[in-house]
Amino acid sequence: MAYQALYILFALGALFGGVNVVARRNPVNSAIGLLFTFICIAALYILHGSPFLAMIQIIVYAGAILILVVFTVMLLALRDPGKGLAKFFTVPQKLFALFGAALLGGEMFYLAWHALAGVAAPGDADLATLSQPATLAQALFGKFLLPFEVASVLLLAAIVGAVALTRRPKGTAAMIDAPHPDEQGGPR
Amino acid sequence: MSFWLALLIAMAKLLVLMALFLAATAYNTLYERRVVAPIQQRIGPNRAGPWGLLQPIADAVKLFFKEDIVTARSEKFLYLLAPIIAVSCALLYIVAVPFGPEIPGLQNAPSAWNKFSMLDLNVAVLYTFAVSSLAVYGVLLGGWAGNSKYSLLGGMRSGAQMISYEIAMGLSIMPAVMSAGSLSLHDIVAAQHDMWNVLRLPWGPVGFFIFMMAMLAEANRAPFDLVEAEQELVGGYHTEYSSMKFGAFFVAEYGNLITVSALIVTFYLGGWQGLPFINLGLPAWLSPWLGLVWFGLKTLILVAALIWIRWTFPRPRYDQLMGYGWKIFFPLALANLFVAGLLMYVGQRLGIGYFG
Amino acid sequence: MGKLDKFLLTDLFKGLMLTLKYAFKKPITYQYPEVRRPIEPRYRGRHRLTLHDDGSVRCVACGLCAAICPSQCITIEPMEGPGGKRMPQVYEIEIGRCVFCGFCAEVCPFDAVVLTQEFEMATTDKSTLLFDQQTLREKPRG
Amino acid sequence: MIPVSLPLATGAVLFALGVFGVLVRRNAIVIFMCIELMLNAVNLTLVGLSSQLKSVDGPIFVMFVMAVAAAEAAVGLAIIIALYRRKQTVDVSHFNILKG
Repeated sequence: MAYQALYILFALGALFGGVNVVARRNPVNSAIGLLFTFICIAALYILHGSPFLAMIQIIVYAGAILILVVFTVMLLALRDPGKGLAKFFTVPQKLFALFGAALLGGEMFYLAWHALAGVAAPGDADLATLSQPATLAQALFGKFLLPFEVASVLLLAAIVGAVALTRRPKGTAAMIDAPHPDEQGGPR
Repeated sequence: MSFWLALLIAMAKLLVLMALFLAATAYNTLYERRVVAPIQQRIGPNRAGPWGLLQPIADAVKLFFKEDIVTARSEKFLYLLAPIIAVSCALLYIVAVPFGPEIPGLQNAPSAWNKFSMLDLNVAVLYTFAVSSLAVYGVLLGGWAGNSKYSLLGGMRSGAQMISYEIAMGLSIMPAVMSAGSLSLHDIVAAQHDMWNVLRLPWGPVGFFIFMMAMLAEANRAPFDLVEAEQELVGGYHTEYSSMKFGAFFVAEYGNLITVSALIVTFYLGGWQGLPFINLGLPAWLSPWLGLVWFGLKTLILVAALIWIRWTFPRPRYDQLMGYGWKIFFPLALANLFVAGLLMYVGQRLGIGYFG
Repeated sequence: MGKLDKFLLTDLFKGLMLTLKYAFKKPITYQYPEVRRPIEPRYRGRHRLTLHDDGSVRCVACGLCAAICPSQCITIEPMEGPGGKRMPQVYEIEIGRCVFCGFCAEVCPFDAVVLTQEFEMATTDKSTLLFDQQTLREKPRG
Repeated sequence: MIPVSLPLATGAVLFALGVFGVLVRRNAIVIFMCIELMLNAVNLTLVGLSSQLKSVDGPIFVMFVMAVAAAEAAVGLAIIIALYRRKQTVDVSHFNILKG
């Protein structure tokens, strides 16, 4: 029971962070909301008996991906977007998006709550050993060795791609520092 | 053992650990100043109390009574959040460090709880990574929220630096993890009972060196303290902070210095194990307490060594710093990991325990 | 520097050894209030008005010191003392502006103002930095 | 024991939030963060289901999702920086022609 209460607490925390991501005008505030979500989800992983995944979650998502995002926001020196909530699209578009998202979410929520609740566990592994890093490692380097290697190739391709995309040709000035063409107000 | 008893033990351990850690952090500032003074042929602070022992308290009082400035047009929430993240990451960092073997009298407790550390986590290595990657946010946000270009530059530099050196750090401790066959820090220390990892040629010294450099960069210590390069960036990411918010960054920095030394000791210098090859012939009941003494002694010496390094070397240029990280430490750590793995495999095949 | 030196980072260890060597040298610090460094004989510190044997000031308020003072921190107002002697009614030195050049003592025909070797004039109250005749008559500490 | 509905429901709501953000926001970086939110929702669903089904495949799949997310972050943010260089903005409503 205590576990469930904790679970609901952290789930609500994750949702709160998610709302902040969507609603805050300033991207840095969104990023902090996302950080909160990541940490809450890591806590949920721990409650699921998988501290290994929780740590990986924080290292990869919070420590690498989100840092990159925050870095990009700061690097781009965006004009001060102001505080408070974001400017959305026009009202009909907004309502349409809200309707669509609510429909999707509701549908999935319904499925989650009713259809799958009674699925029995076939159980090919013990839950206590599931949480061990050794179990995960044996699966990762045994059954899933090929996908693992493919993932490493994917990461290599991503590195090369990122370098190729952001590299500026020799001799070009740092355009990134130029002021915005519409507004001559300097970068923040 | 009931849930509540375990909780009680955990709370008691946490209380003792936090109190000791904060006291050690406060006195670490004095320690640094007293260690650096002879290097510069000075005496160091010796006025507040006998041998200057009350100096940290005097510093804290001074910081408390300073004016708390919030810069104009700064993001108030993040401005407040950054020192909180910094100091709480410093406190979270020490939690996984093993200070000694089993606590006498708690043999019947679950194995995660009966040791001289907060918790014998089975993913403690990853935990330290996770906390150190969260600590970047304190610096990055502190630099950004102050609405000042110098602190922003300091924060950006530290972000890039910490991410870059995290890779070399992770790869350089992997041989130690492989040799112990576990991600638990207690197991890593226990695997060094006959031989410290640093003595395991060839991978030990190399890994130790890379890990120490990476940890210096992670903790933003000189010579890798470009984050707060006074000559270029004023005070770095905490330029715009004053009073106890600055104090929080300060506590985080000196707490991290202790934790970093403790982690280096844990991974490469045998943790709470005594000297290898030498049996002092002390009674067995003393060994848990002796473990604490060994650990404290090693950490103290290593902190002094890091201070010594800080006050000896000049700072590298920023591009040189990133160059070291990516072009020297990262490939070297990777090669070291490969060599260590190969030697361990061969050693296991031939029945040689030397390589781990 | 050879390749081996570069590989083994010899220079770094040389640097560490140097700082370690200094760590065991005697500190050069003076523990100031208890131990004072010797003051040079011609050190110029706080002013003092010298006195005749009967306790009156030697100063005749000629104003030469006020005239030569580069920072114009000396104020003198003359008066007629007992026996028609010229003596200063007001003799003030704004010590916060004084540059301790010693011209006043140099120019004084009667050696009435001299610079002592006292240098501890720090205060938390700015108004005490205006030294009047009474203060200037006092013998310096130490 | 945590009922499987809880992670699935949380994942569903988080996913819907992410979708809403992608549809509604105009800042490319925020859209990127919303995508990460959706990925996390999927990860949570995978972990919840695998702890219900007592299978190790879920966490493994989560790791692959993380690897893909890391690759996506590198390339995606590089694209955003390249676009910013060309247009001096990260507002996606300005990126409405295929020709750079």
